[in-house]
Amino acid sequence: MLREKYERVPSGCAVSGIMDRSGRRFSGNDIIQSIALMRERSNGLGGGFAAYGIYPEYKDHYAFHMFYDDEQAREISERFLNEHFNIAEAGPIPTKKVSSIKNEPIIWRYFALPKEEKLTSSGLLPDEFVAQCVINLNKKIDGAFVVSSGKNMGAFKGVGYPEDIGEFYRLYEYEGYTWTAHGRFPTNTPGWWGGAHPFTLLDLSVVHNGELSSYGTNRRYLNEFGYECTMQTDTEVVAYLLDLFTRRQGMPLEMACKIMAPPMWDEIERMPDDDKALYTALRTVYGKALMNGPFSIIVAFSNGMVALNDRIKLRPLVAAEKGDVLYVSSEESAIIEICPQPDKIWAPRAGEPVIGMLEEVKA
Amino acid sequence: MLEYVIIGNSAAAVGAIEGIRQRDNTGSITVISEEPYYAYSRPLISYLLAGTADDKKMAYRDVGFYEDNGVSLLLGVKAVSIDTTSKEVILSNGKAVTYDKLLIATGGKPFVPPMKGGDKKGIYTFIKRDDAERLKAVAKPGTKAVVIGGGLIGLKAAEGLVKCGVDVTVVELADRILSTILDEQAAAMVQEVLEGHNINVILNDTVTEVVGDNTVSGVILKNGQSIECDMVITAIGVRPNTDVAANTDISINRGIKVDDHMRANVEDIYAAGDVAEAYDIVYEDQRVTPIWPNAYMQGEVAGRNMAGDDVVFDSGFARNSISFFGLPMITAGIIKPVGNEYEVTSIVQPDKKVYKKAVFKSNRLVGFIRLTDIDRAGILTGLIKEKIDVSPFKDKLLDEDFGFVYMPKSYRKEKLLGVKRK
Amino acid sequence: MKRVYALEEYCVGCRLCEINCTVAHSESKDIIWAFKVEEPRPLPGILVEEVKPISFGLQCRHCDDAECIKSCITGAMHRDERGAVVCNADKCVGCWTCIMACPYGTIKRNEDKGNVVSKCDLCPDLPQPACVSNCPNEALIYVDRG
Amino acid sequence: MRQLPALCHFLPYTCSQVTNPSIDPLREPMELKTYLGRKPDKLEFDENGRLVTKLTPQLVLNVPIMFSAMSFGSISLNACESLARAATQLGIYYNTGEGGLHSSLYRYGKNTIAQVASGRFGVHADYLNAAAALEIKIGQGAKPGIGGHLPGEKVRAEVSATRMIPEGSDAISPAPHHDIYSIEDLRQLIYALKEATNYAKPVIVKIAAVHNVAAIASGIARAGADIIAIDGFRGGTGAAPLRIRDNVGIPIEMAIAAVDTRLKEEGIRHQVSVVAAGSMRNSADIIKAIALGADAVYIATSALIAIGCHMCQKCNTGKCNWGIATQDPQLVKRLNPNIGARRLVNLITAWEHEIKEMLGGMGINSIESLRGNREMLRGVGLTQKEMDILGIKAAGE
Repeated sequence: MLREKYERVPSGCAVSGIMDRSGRRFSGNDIIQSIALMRERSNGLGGGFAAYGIYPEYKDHYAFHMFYDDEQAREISERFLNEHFNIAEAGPIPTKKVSSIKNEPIIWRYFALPKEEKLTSSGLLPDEFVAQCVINLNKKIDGAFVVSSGKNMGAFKGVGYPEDIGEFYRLYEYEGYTWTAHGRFPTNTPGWWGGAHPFTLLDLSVVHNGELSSYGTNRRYLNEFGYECTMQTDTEVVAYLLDLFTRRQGMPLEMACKIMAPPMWDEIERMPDDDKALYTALRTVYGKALMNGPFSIIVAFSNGMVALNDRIKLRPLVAAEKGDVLYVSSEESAIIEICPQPDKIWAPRAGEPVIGMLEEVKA
Repeated sequence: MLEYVIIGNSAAAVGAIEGIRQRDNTGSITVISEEPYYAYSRPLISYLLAGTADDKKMAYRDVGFYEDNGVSLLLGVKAVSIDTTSKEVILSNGKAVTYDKLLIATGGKPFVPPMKGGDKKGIYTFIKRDDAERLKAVAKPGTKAVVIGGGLIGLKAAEGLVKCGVDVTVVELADRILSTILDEQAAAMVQEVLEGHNINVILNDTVTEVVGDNTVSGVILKNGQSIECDMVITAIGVRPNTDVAANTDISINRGIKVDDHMRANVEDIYAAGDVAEAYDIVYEDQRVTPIWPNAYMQGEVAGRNMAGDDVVFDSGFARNSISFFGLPMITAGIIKPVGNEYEVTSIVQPDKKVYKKAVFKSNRLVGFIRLTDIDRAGILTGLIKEKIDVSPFKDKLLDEDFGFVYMPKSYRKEKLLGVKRK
Repeated sequence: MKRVYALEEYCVGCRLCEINCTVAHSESKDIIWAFKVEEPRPLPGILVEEVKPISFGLQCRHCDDAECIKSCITGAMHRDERGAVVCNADKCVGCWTCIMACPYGTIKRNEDKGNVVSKCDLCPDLPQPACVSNCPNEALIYVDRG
Repeated sequence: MRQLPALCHFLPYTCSQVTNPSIDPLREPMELKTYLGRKPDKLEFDENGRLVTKLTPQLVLNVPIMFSAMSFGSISLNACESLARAATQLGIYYNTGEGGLHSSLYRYGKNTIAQVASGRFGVHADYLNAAAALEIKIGQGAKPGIGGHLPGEKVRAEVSATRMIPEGSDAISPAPHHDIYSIEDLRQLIYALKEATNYAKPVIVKIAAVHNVAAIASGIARAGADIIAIDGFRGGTGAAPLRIRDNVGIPIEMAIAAVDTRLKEEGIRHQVSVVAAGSMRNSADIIKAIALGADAVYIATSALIAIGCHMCQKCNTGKCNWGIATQDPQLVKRLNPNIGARRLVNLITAWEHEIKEMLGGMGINSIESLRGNREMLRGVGLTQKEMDILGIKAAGE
């Protein structure tokens, strides 16, 4: 498996996301159709999907999606997994031969729970334990890559146009309540399977159109809190920042978004005193977590989805609602393609997050 | 609407008109003047005589002055008396002008001493424009003149006559010329200049007799000496012209006595200029100070007070700026003090005709003489007027570069920066 | 009314104010011509007092209660429509009574110009007086302090 | 060593091309506002999402540039006032140096950093409380390891009164603080100053950039300093002993990179602010210092040049022609603080514009995103080791 040589791969992209806030599950057809429409925004060097609610039978297990360069990497990784986890089920992820998809790695899936004694001796909470294991796997085992590791969700990605990747993974056979997708347009690398979006950490997945010019700053900031950025792509800092703020620091999601895409100082200047104090504090304390440069991102997690634009809207982002279903996408057409008459459709303002929260998961 | 009446039409009168109009733009102003002229610069009559001033230069104010200020002029008419009860001014033509506020600004009149032959033709005074015109008509090159009195007027006449080509002798009773404004040292230096221009100066003497048939042909001095001449100019002095107030209840000493608001002792009557006897801040006494700036300033104060203002005249003291044959001099206040309470410093540079003298009393400047080097002399005038304690810079006062730089910073800032002293 | 004030704290005594005043009042408005060719050369309306380390420029204060105007025997000294105290050279006879009267010592004799006084006229044709515009250390300011 | 070219010359910075648009500072907001001071690890909110955490006092800078310490005594009151006024107008700070605060400058207190150095000249409660922040000077880039010396002839009445020393006496600042012989002593002084000012002002500790600067900085952070100022080799002064000026200290770029990395590795970088000083000659130097990890920079020589300094290097003689490094009243008045302040404002405003241009070029619209952003720099002509310390890649990588 090729790792990209360069950090922070500059790329143009398409993103799309669909969520049924009532928890109703639906097949991957819609998301494939939506992202396929934006073929012009990709160049065949990367595509991927994140799907939530797809493993109801193993909803309490951590679902590891893995890429292996070779059998040796698989053996070493499985040894590691077995050492730390009780694995309920393991096996290759079903795929379908698609002519345009080449050089695929060995793709496996494991449903696992941390071993009690390992958890106890580590002194970590299960999520943190899993997160550490993922970071270790990625960092230490050559030729192995954790594609996703959350519960009741999974990421499916690779090198190719997203609709081909969707077909390759047979996503029409899955049903989930949240789907996100990404079509990639890297400019100076061949693309590699691990480098495709979504990027994930535990149940958190990120698809990202854009480029973070603040990557170096964000990365060093995350470093201080133990996050190692190994993926050679700026997208991972989005996941880590969200993880740091929402999971580890217990901050409301909106607040985390306001850290990543805060209002301008002159806007803060005009706010009422309470807000002014709040935003001043946010920017003062979390300045290095501000994400600069153009981006539209869709972050999904077990019970919600957030779409966020950079502070001056250098990348497109459109949102729509129809009933319980929330749509976000790079382009309006990609929504209309699957939902011709939405109740409401709008272009979120720069820095204004679009947040969908799950009411309940329906079986 | 008040009726203002002003008797006289020179500096004090113009000052009064301008003073009244600072406050009152509606009251009527009537000016009564014996002389048939608009206000002219009286000190310029010597220039007129010498031919260096024309009508334009003589005019003290622009042509439109009276009209612009709404002044009715009664020219060529003499005010002969005042009825202070009915508030009327009686004119020489028999008419009367009523007033609500009256200013007497009649100035001075020449003092002509009684002398033998004093009724002959060819004896002149030198106070008014007409005097100068008359004199100019006879002052032909080659004629001879005797000027009685070596004061400001006498010497100015002498200078004018010399410039007309007249051969001039000045006879002065005192031991020096310009005795009211110069001390011996300065007078000697000025005399030298006069003599350099062929003015014959005789001191400690006076004319006892004017000789000739109908017309002057010479004079005889007290010491017996005879001097041939074609004209005699009497310039012994000027006295306040208080005639109009005579036989009224207006109180007169040397001049009309006024308080610090230029008010006479009779209600609604004011006096200003050479006719008034006002407070002198240097001598700290009532004095007649017949100088032009005083006349204007007194007139202005009187005018403002007549119009209802409440201002005091607090800058009365003698000061003169005059030149003879290009030798300028400025003097002020007490220039030849008598008494132990005074302190004097002086600088003499005979070759440059420079003489500087300062007179102090209790660390205040009370007088000075500046000969030739008159530049910035006004600073000293200001120090006198403002009664500044000069002790911090007393020793620098006569220096060539004396200025505010030597004065205390706080005073300097107040004066130069408009910063008010706390 | 706007007047020129000197900040002695910043005056270095370079006298460029005097030079530039002369140039501004010259025919040519050119420094070389004004000083080398033109006759008579205008006198500067500003003068610099200096006893190190103190120095400052000083010119007519254009007093509200101007002693020079009141004292002038010919009416040459007057206040113009701007409020500036100026001398009408046609009427001035050079009696120097204004020099006697000016408590700031800012009026000069101009013997080159037929014995008339020379003083600051606040540069009526310039946006601000030339001394102020050309003071290299901004030690002269042109402001309204009443 | 003095002749070594500045390290900045080997550090080109990058800019955006196609994939990431550069931002036009003439059209888009470009934010340089900077908060210096101690930051908590995280903000706490109550159940209603309201902010609970109260921030410790911060310095707020409109531009991440401050005027470094220059004492009244070493420079004239007019120079001090130029700095003070400019800082006030610009919304930044100037530093008193070890000269106390002249009574006429108290009104600029909210833009003043009051220095406490080894001589303690002019230090008293009013002085400390007048300022916005306090700075303990341990070392100075121009002359690390040694003290200071203000010649007696510069100690005239005003200097004497401000420094609280006799007129005409030499003002000798000892090499060490005689009450700081260890890091724990420093901690005591930091807290003594905080006590004296009721914990209302951030405390800066300034050190020279020396070989083990990273470890020292870490100690200072842990000793309670809110801001660490690091003054590099080439820091200017016309009055430093030659051999020391030319041979002691390390380049500020290396020092800042090392300190930033060390504090990051210890997980405390986000808690303290780091100010880089010494040889910030233009706005690009500032961009590079910030990309290497500084929160803000101190400038001094460039500020003095703006107000007229010609670098004749004769500050110690007290005969500065430009009215800057002198107390001779005839010379002092040559510097009109109105002009001085205006020129400083011009300098910083111009640099501000340049910084915004450069940031925009990088596709960044907020200076926060440049802090420690080593991706923005590449090395040319540097050894691998040097590049490792700087945390940068070689050009072309």
